[in-house]
Amino acid sequence: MVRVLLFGRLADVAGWRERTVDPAPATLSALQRLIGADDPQLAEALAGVGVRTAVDQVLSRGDVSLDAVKEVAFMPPMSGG
Amino acid sequence: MVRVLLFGRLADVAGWRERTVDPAPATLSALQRLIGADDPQLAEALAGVGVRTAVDQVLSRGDVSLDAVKEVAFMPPMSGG
Amino acid sequence: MIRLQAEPFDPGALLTAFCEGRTQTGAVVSFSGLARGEAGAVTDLELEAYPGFTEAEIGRIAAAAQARFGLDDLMVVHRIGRIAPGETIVFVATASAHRRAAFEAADHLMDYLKSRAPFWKKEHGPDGARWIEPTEQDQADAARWD
Amino acid sequence: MIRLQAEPFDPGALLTAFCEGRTQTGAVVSFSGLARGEAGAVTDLELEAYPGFTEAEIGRIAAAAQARFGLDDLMVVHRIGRIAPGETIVFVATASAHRRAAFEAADHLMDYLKSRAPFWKKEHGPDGARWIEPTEQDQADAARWD
Repeated sequence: MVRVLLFGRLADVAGWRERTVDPAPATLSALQRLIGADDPQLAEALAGVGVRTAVDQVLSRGDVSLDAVKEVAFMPPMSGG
Repeated sequence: MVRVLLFGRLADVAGWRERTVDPAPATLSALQRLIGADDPQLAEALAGVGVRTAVDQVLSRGDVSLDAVKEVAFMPPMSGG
Repeated sequence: MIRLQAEPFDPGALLTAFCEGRTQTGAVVSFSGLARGEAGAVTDLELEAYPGFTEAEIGRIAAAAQARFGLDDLMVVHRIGRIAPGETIVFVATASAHRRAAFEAADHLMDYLKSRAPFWKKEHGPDGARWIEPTEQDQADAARWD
Repeated sequence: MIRLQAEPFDPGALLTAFCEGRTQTGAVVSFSGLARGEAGAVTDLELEAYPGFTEAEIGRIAAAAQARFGLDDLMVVHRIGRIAPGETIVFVATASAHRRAAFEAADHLMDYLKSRAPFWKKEHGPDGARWIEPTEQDQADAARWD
Protein backbone atom coordinates (compact mmCIF):
# COMPACT_ATOMS: atom_id res chain seq x y z
CA MET A 1 0.00 0.00 0.00
CA VAL A 2 1.35 3.39 -0.97
CA ARG A 3 -0.02 6.89 -0.40
CA VAL A 4 0.14 9.08 -3.52
CA LEU A 5 0.19 12.88 -3.25
CA LEU A 6 -0.32 15.39 -6.06
CA PHE A 7 0.63 19.07 -5.73
CA GLY A 8 -0.12 22.30 -7.54
CA ARG A 9 -1.67 22.04 -10.99
CA LEU A 10 -1.32 18.22 -10.98
CA ALA A 11 -3.95 18.08 -8.22
CA ASP A 12 -6.19 20.46 -10.19
CA VAL A 13 -5.86 18.36 -13.36
CA ALA A 14 -6.57 15.09 -11.51
CA GLY A 15 -9.34 16.42 -9.28
CA TRP A 16 -7.71 14.73 -6.26
CA ARG A 17 -4.76 15.51 -4.02
CA GLU A 18 -4.23 12.27 -2.12
CA ARG A 19 -5.05 8.65 -2.81
CA THR A 20 -4.05 5.25 -1.55
CA VAL A 21 -2.95 2.60 -4.05
CA ASP A 22 -3.10 -0.95 -2.72
CA PRO A 23 -1.17 -3.05 -3.46
CA ALA A 24 1.71 -0.71 -4.32
CA PRO A 25 3.17 -1.26 -7.80
CA ALA A 26 6.77 -2.49 -7.87
CA THR A 27 8.25 0.73 -9.27
CA LEU A 28 7.67 4.47 -9.51
CA SER A 29 7.15 4.25 -13.28
CA ALA A 30 4.50 1.54 -12.81
CA LEU A 31 2.73 3.74 -10.22
CA GLN A 32 2.78 6.68 -12.63
CA ARG A 33 1.26 4.54 -15.41
CA LEU A 34 -1.37 3.21 -13.03
CA ILE A 35 -2.65 6.55 -11.76
CA GLY A 36 -2.64 7.98 -15.29
CA ALA A 37 -4.30 4.90 -16.86
CA ASP A 38 -7.88 6.16 -16.66
CA ASP A 39 -7.01 9.88 -16.89
CA PRO A 40 -5.14 10.88 -20.08
CA GLN A 41 -4.92 14.53 -18.95
CA LEU A 42 -3.22 13.53 -15.71
CA ALA A 43 -0.95 11.09 -17.59
CA GLU A 44 0.15 13.94 -19.86
CA ALA A 45 0.61 16.37 -16.95
CA LEU A 46 2.71 13.82 -15.01
CA ALA A 47 4.98 13.43 -18.04
CA GLY A 48 5.34 17.22 -18.36
CA VAL A 49 8.58 19.21 -18.23
CA GLY A 50 9.87 19.85 -14.73
CA VAL A 51 7.65 17.37 -12.87
CA ARG A 52 9.64 15.88 -9.99
CA THR A 53 8.95 13.01 -7.63
CA ALA A 54 9.68 12.48 -3.95
CA VAL A 55 9.70 8.96 -2.58
CA ASP A 56 9.21 8.88 1.18
CA GLN A 57 10.08 12.60 1.17
CA VAL A 58 13.36 12.16 -0.71
CA LEU A 59 13.70 13.62 -4.22
CA SER A 60 14.17 10.82 -6.72
CA ARG A 61 15.74 10.80 -10.15
CA GLY A 62 14.67 8.23 -12.72
CA ASP A 63 12.83 5.07 -11.82
CA VAL A 64 13.06 3.54 -8.34
CA SER A 65 11.64 0.53 -6.53
CA LEU A 66 8.63 1.14 -4.29
CA ASP A 67 9.51 -1.77 -2.00
CA ALA A 68 8.56 -0.74 1.58
CA VAL A 69 7.76 2.78 0.38
CA LYS A 70 4.89 4.55 2.18
CA GLU A 71 4.49 7.83 0.27
CA VAL A 72 5.08 9.07 -3.26
CA ALA A 73 4.61 12.72 -4.27
CA PHE A 74 4.34 14.09 -7.82
CA MET A 75 5.34 17.75 -7.93
CA PRO A 76 5.05 20.23 -10.82
CA PRO A 77 7.66 23.03 -11.19
CA MET A 78 8.18 24.70 -7.85
CA SER A 79 7.71 28.39 -7.16
CA GLY A 80 7.71 30.02 -3.75
CA GLY A 81 8.64 33.42 -2.38
CA MET B 1 34.71 86.14 8.08
CA VAL B 2 34.52 82.39 7.52
CA ARG B 3 33.59 79.54 9.85
CA VAL B 4 36.03 76.62 9.69
CA LEU B 5 34.95 73.10 10.70
CA LEU B 6 37.19 70.11 11.31
CA PHE B 7 35.85 66.55 11.46
CA GLY B 8 37.05 63.16 12.68
CA ARG B 9 40.76 62.80 13.40
CA LEU B 10 41.48 66.31 12.05
CA ALA B 11 39.59 67.74 15.06
CA ASP B 12 41.51 65.43 17.41
CA VAL B 13 44.86 66.48 15.90
CA ALA B 14 44.00 70.20 16.05
CA GLY B 15 42.34 70.15 19.47
CA TRP B 16 39.42 72.19 18.07
CA ARG B 17 36.36 71.43 15.94
CA GLU B 18 35.14 74.89 14.95
CA ARG B 19 36.77 78.29 14.59
CA THR B 20 36.06 81.63 13.00
CA VAL B 21 38.69 83.17 10.76
CA ASP B 22 38.26 86.90 10.21
CA PRO B 23 38.92 88.27 7.70
CA ALA B 24 38.50 85.26 5.43
CA PRO B 25 41.52 84.53 3.23
CA ALA B 26 40.92 84.88 -0.51
CA THR B 27 41.17 81.18 -1.32
CA LEU B 28 40.75 77.73 0.18
CA SER B 29 44.47 77.01 -0.12
CA ALA B 30 45.28 80.26 1.75
CA LEU B 31 42.84 79.27 4.50
CA GLN B 32 44.45 75.84 4.77
CA ARG B 33 47.92 77.42 5.08
CA LEU B 34 46.66 79.86 7.68
CA ILE B 35 45.05 77.32 10.04
CA GLY B 36 48.09 75.03 9.71
CA ALA B 37 50.65 77.85 10.18
CA ASP B 38 51.11 77.48 13.92
CA ASP B 39 50.30 73.71 14.05
CA PRO B 40 52.61 71.52 11.91
CA GLN B 41 50.71 68.36 12.90
CA LEU B 42 47.44 69.84 11.66
CA ALA B 43 49.15 71.14 8.50
CA GLU B 44 50.38 67.62 7.78
CA ALA B 45 47.00 66.04 8.57
CA LEU B 46 45.18 68.53 6.28
CA ALA B 47 47.55 67.58 3.44
CA GLY B 48 46.94 63.87 4.06
CA VAL B 49 45.55 61.37 1.56
CA GLY B 50 41.79 61.44 1.21
CA VAL B 51 41.16 64.74 3.00
CA ARG B 52 38.23 66.50 1.28
CA THR B 53 36.78 69.96 1.61
CA ALA B 54 33.25 71.30 1.52
CA VAL B 55 32.70 74.99 0.81
CA ASP B 56 29.30 76.18 2.02
CA GLN B 57 28.30 72.52 2.18
CA VAL B 58 29.33 71.72 -1.40
CA LEU B 59 32.22 69.32 -2.03
CA SER B 60 35.06 71.17 -3.70
CA ARG B 61 37.90 69.94 -5.87
CA GLY B 62 41.15 71.86 -6.05
CA ASP B 63 41.47 75.46 -4.98
CA VAL B 64 38.47 77.80 -4.91
CA SER B 65 37.75 81.41 -4.03
CA LEU B 66 36.28 82.06 -0.59
CA ASP B 67 34.55 85.23 -1.74
CA ALA B 68 31.18 85.46 0.12
CA VAL B 69 31.76 81.96 1.58
CA LYS B 70 30.42 81.42 5.11
CA GLU B 71 31.61 77.91 5.99
CA VAL B 72 34.52 75.66 5.07
CA ALA B 73 34.82 72.07 6.30
CA PHE B 74 37.94 69.88 6.22
CA MET B 75 37.00 66.21 6.24
CA PRO B 76 39.27 63.15 6.61
CA PRO B 77 38.37 59.88 4.83
CA MET B 78 34.71 59.10 5.44
CA SER B 79 33.41 55.92 7.00
CA GLY B 80 29.85 55.32 8.11
CA GLY B 81 27.56 52.31 8.43
CA MET C 1 14.68 29.04 12.37
CA ILE C 2 12.59 27.72 9.49
CA ARG C 3 8.82 27.97 9.70
CA LEU C 4 5.76 27.62 7.48
CA GLN C 5 2.65 29.34 8.73
CA ALA C 6 -0.90 30.01 7.60
CA GLU C 7 -1.35 33.18 9.71
CA PRO C 8 -0.26 36.62 8.47
CA PHE C 9 2.93 37.96 10.07
CA ASP C 10 4.75 41.26 10.45
CA PRO C 11 8.26 41.14 8.93
CA GLY C 12 9.39 43.91 11.29
CA ALA C 13 8.52 41.85 14.36
CA LEU C 14 10.60 38.99 12.97
CA LEU C 15 13.52 41.35 12.29
CA THR C 16 13.34 42.71 15.83
CA ALA C 17 13.52 39.18 17.25
CA PHE C 18 16.30 38.18 14.85
CA CYS C 19 18.54 41.16 15.76
CA GLU C 20 18.02 40.91 19.51
CA GLY C 21 21.04 40.21 21.67
CA ARG C 22 23.59 40.13 18.84
CA THR C 23 26.79 41.79 20.02
CA GLN C 24 29.19 40.01 17.61
CA THR C 25 27.12 40.18 14.41
CA GLY C 26 27.93 43.15 12.22
CA ALA C 27 25.39 42.75 9.44
CA VAL C 28 21.77 41.64 9.19
CA VAL C 29 20.05 41.54 5.79
CA SER C 30 16.35 40.82 5.47
CA PHE C 31 14.14 40.17 2.50
CA SER C 32 10.37 40.51 2.67
CA GLY C 33 8.36 39.31 -0.29
CA LEU C 34 4.97 41.03 -0.42
CA ALA C 35 1.94 39.89 -2.38
CA ARG C 36 1.34 42.40 -5.18
CA GLY C 37 -2.16 43.40 -6.13
CA GLU C 38 -1.10 44.11 -9.76
CA ALA C 39 -3.55 47.03 -9.76
CA GLY C 40 -6.55 44.81 -9.06
CA ALA C 41 -5.63 41.98 -11.46
CA VAL C 42 -4.78 39.74 -8.50
CA THR C 43 -7.20 39.46 -5.60
CA ASP C 44 -5.15 36.93 -3.69
CA LEU C 45 -2.44 34.29 -3.83
CA GLU C 46 -2.64 30.69 -2.73
CA LEU C 47 0.54 29.00 -1.57
CA GLU C 48 0.75 25.24 -1.23
CA ALA C 49 3.58 23.36 0.46
CA TYR C 50 4.35 19.69 1.16
CA PRO C 51 4.33 19.69 4.96
CA GLY C 52 7.43 18.09 6.42
CA PHE C 53 9.21 17.78 3.08
CA THR C 54 9.14 21.53 2.40
CA GLU C 55 10.69 22.41 5.78
CA ALA C 56 13.29 19.64 5.36
CA GLU C 57 14.27 20.85 1.88
CA ILE C 58 14.57 24.47 3.04
CA GLY C 59 16.59 23.20 6.01
CA ARG C 60 19.05 21.53 3.65
CA ILE C 61 19.57 24.65 1.53
CA ALA C 62 19.78 26.79 4.66
CA ALA C 63 22.47 24.60 6.21
CA ALA C 64 24.45 24.70 2.96
CA ALA C 65 24.09 28.51 2.79
CA GLN C 66 25.15 28.90 6.41
CA ALA C 67 28.37 27.00 5.69
CA ARG C 68 29.00 28.54 2.26
CA PHE C 69 28.61 32.16 3.38
CA GLY C 70 29.89 31.74 6.94
CA LEU C 71 26.66 32.99 8.49
CA ASP C 72 26.13 33.47 12.20
CA ASP C 73 22.43 32.70 11.80
CA LEU C 74 19.50 32.73 9.42
CA MET C 75 15.71 32.73 9.50
CA VAL C 76 13.13 31.71 6.90
CA VAL C 77 9.40 32.19 7.49
CA HIS C 78 7.04 31.35 4.62
CA ARG C 79 3.28 31.76 4.41
CA ILE C 80 1.05 28.98 3.13
CA GLY C 81 -2.64 29.15 2.22
CA ARG C 82 -4.48 32.28 1.07
CA ILE C 83 -2.54 35.56 1.04
CA ALA C 84 -4.02 39.01 0.34
CA PRO C 85 -2.20 41.82 -1.54
CA GLY C 86 0.19 43.68 0.76
CA GLU C 87 0.67 40.70 3.06
CA THR C 88 4.12 39.20 3.45
CA ILE C 89 4.61 35.88 1.65
CA VAL C 90 8.16 35.20 2.73
CA PHE C 91 10.70 36.63 5.17
CA VAL C 92 14.38 35.73 5.04
CA ALA C 93 17.03 37.15 7.38
CA THR C 94 20.76 36.47 7.45
CA ALA C 95 23.35 37.50 10.03
CA SER C 96 27.10 37.60 9.55
CA ALA C 97 30.18 39.46 10.72
CA HIS C 98 30.41 41.41 7.44
CA ARG C 99 27.82 42.73 5.02
CA ARG C 100 28.83 41.04 1.76
CA ALA C 101 28.15 37.54 3.13
CA ALA C 102 24.79 38.58 4.59
CA PHE C 103 23.67 40.17 1.28
CA GLU C 104 24.81 37.24 -0.84
CA ALA C 105 23.26 34.63 1.42
CA ALA C 106 19.86 36.38 1.49
CA ASP C 107 19.96 36.83 -2.29
CA HIS C 108 20.90 33.17 -2.72
CA LEU C 109 18.16 31.91 -0.36
CA MET C 110 15.53 33.94 -2.21
CA ASP C 111 16.66 32.67 -5.61
CA TYR C 112 16.36 29.16 -4.23
CA LEU C 113 12.92 29.74 -2.68
CA LYS C 114 11.59 31.28 -5.92
CA SER C 115 12.30 28.31 -8.17
CA ARG C 116 13.59 25.30 -6.27
CA ALA C 117 11.79 25.03 -2.92
CA PRO C 118 8.67 22.85 -2.77
CA PHE C 119 5.98 25.51 -3.03
CA TRP C 120 3.23 25.93 -5.58
CA LYS C 121 1.65 29.28 -6.12
CA LYS C 122 -1.73 30.13 -7.62
CA GLU C 123 -2.95 33.62 -8.44
CA HIS C 124 -6.65 34.34 -8.04
CA GLY C 125 -8.16 37.31 -9.84
CA PRO C 126 -11.35 38.56 -11.44
CA ASP C 127 -10.47 36.53 -14.56
CA GLY C 128 -10.03 33.27 -12.64
CA ALA C 129 -7.03 31.43 -11.25
CA ARG C 130 -3.66 30.43 -12.71
CA TRP C 131 -0.64 28.54 -11.42
CA ILE C 132 2.59 30.53 -11.41
CA GLU C 133 5.71 28.74 -12.59
CA PRO C 134 9.23 30.10 -12.21
CA THR C 135 10.22 32.41 -15.06
CA GLU C 136 13.37 31.98 -17.17
CA GLN C 137 14.80 34.86 -15.12
CA ASP C 138 14.06 32.94 -11.88
CA GLN C 139 15.82 29.86 -13.29
CA ALA C 140 18.80 31.95 -14.40
CA ASP C 141 18.96 33.67 -11.00
CA ALA C 142 19.08 30.32 -9.19
CA ALA C 143 21.70 28.96 -11.61
CA ARG C 144 24.10 31.77 -10.62
CA TRP C 145 24.87 29.82 -7.42
CA ASP C 146 25.36 26.34 -8.93
CA MET D 1 13.07 59.06 4.40
CA ILE D 2 16.59 59.98 5.46
CA ARG D 3 17.29 60.61 9.14
CA LEU D 4 20.25 60.96 11.49
CA GLN D 5 19.49 60.33 15.15
CA ALA D 6 21.32 60.13 18.45
CA GLU D 7 18.76 57.82 20.12
CA PRO D 8 18.93 54.02 19.74
CA PHE D 9 16.34 52.53 17.40
CA ASP D 10 14.82 49.14 16.65
CA PRO D 11 15.38 48.11 13.00
CA GLY D 12 12.29 45.90 13.15
CA ALA D 13 10.03 48.83 14.01
CA LEU D 14 11.44 50.72 11.00
CA LEU D 15 10.84 47.71 8.74
CA THR D 16 7.24 47.41 9.97
CA ALA D 17 6.61 51.07 9.14
CA PHE D 18 8.37 50.78 5.78
CA CYS D 19 6.32 47.75 4.64
CA GLU D 20 2.97 49.10 5.79
CA GLY D 21 0.29 49.69 3.19
CA ARG D 22 2.34 48.49 0.20
CA THR D 23 0.06 46.56 -2.14
CA GLN D 24 2.07 47.09 -5.35
CA THR D 25 5.61 46.50 -4.00
CA GLY D 26 6.86 42.96 -4.40
CA ALA D 27 10.21 43.14 -2.64
CA VAL D 28 11.59 44.88 0.42
CA VAL D 29 15.26 44.43 1.35
CA SER D 30 16.66 45.80 4.59
CA PHE D 31 20.17 46.09 5.93
CA SER D 32 20.88 46.61 9.62
CA GLY D 33 24.44 47.36 10.62
CA LEU D 34 25.07 46.42 14.26
CA ALA D 35 27.93 47.60 16.45
CA ARG D 36 30.20 44.62 17.12
CA GLY D 37 31.76 44.14 20.52
CA GLU D 38 34.76 42.30 19.01
CA ALA D 39 34.77 40.05 22.09
CA GLY D 40 35.34 42.95 24.48
CA ALA D 41 37.96 44.78 22.38
CA VAL D 42 35.42 47.49 21.54
CA THR D 43 33.36 49.04 24.32
CA ASP D 44 31.57 51.51 22.09
CA LEU D 45 31.59 53.37 18.82
CA GLU D 46 31.37 57.09 18.25
CA LEU D 47 29.82 58.33 15.03
CA GLU D 48 30.24 61.91 13.89
CA ALA D 49 28.34 63.55 11.05
CA TYR D 50 28.26 67.01 9.48
CA PRO D 51 24.70 68.06 10.25
CA GLY D 52 22.85 69.31 7.18
CA PHE D 53 25.61 68.33 4.77
CA THR D 54 25.47 64.64 5.69
CA GLU D 55 21.70 64.38 5.13
CA ALA D 56 22.01 66.34 1.86
CA GLU D 57 24.81 64.07 0.58
CA ILE D 58 22.86 60.92 1.47
CA GLY D 59 19.80 62.48 -0.19
CA ARG D 60 21.76 62.92 -3.42
CA ILE D 61 22.97 59.30 -3.51
CA ALA D 62 19.51 58.07 -2.51
CA ALA D 63 17.83 59.98 -5.33
CA ALA D 64 20.37 58.60 -7.80
CA ALA D 65 19.82 55.05 -6.49
CA GLN D 66 16.05 55.43 -6.66
CA ALA D 67 16.30 56.34 -10.37
CA ARG D 68 19.05 53.85 -11.22
CA PHE D 69 17.33 50.82 -9.68
CA GLY D 70 13.73 51.91 -10.29
CA LEU D 71 12.84 51.80 -6.62
CA ASP D 72 9.35 52.44 -5.26
CA ASP D 73 10.85 53.84 -2.07
CA LEU D 74 13.84 53.79 0.26
CA MET D 75 14.72 54.62 3.85
CA VAL D 76 18.05 55.42 5.51
CA VAL D 77 18.34 55.92 9.28
CA HIS D 78 21.84 56.43 10.72
CA ARG D 79 22.89 56.77 14.33
CA ILE D 80 25.26 59.50 15.46
CA GLY D 81 27.03 59.86 18.80
CA ARG D 82 27.92 57.00 21.15
CA ILE D 83 26.75 53.50 20.19
CA ALA D 84 27.04 50.40 22.36
CA PRO D 85 27.76 46.88 21.02
CA GLY D 86 24.61 45.23 19.70
CA GLU D 87 22.92 48.54 18.92
CA THR D 88 22.00 49.34 15.34
CA ILE D 89 24.28 51.88 13.63
CA VAL D 90 22.50 52.07 10.32
CA PHE D 91 19.26 50.85 8.77
CA VAL D 92 18.63 50.88 5.02
CA ALA D 93 15.45 49.62 3.36
CA THR D 94 14.58 49.50 -0.33
CA ALA D 95 11.28 48.66 -2.00
CA SER D 96 10.75 47.66 -5.60
CA ALA D 97 8.47 45.56 -7.78
CA HIS D 98 11.10 42.81 -8.13
CA ARG D 99 13.76 41.47 -5.80
CA ARG D 100 16.94 41.97 -7.85
CA ALA D 101 16.57 45.77 -7.87
CA ALA D 102 15.82 45.89 -4.13
CA PHE D 103 18.88 43.76 -3.30
CA GLU D 104 21.22 45.71 -5.56
CA ALA D 105 20.02 49.10 -4.35
CA ALA D 106 20.47 48.18 -0.66
CA ASP D 107 23.91 46.72 -1.37
CA HIS D 108 24.85 49.87 -3.31
CA LEU D 109 23.58 52.26 -0.61
CA MET D 110 25.56 50.40 2.06
CA ASP D 111 28.75 50.45 -0.01
CA TYR D 112 28.27 54.19 -0.39
CA LEU D 113 27.56 54.77 3.32
CA LYS D 114 30.62 52.74 4.33
CA SER D 115 33.19 54.77 2.45
CA ARG D 116 31.71 57.86 0.79
CA ALA D 117 29.08 59.38 3.07
CA PRO D 118 30.18 62.12 5.48
CA PHE D 119 30.54 60.09 8.67
CA TRP D 120 33.58 59.58 10.88
CA LYS D 121 33.77 56.61 13.17
CA LYS D 122 35.85 56.12 16.28
CA GLU D 123 36.21 52.87 18.21
CA HIS D 124 36.62 53.09 21.96
CA GLY D 125 38.10 50.12 23.81
CA PRO D 126 40.13 49.17 26.86
CA ASP D 127 43.29 50.07 24.89
CA GLY D 128 42.08 53.58 23.96
CA ALA D 129 40.37 55.04 20.92
CA ARG D 130 41.09 54.88 17.20
CA TRP D 131 39.52 56.37 14.09
CA ILE D 132 38.26 53.82 11.58
CA GLU D 133 38.94 54.55 7.93
CA PRO D 134 37.42 52.64 5.02
CA THR D 135 39.36 49.49 4.12
CA GLU D 136 40.63 48.68 0.63
CA GLN D 137 37.73 46.23 0.45
CA ASP D 138 35.28 49.04 1.27
CA GLN D 139 36.80 51.20 -1.48
CA ALA D 140 36.65 48.32 -3.96
CA ASP D 141 33.03 47.59 -2.98
CA ALA D 142 32.02 51.20 -3.63
CA ALA D 143 33.92 51.29 -6.94
CA ARG D 144 31.77 48.41 -8.27
CA TRP D 145 28.97 50.93 -8.89
CA ASP D 146 31.02 53.71 -10.55
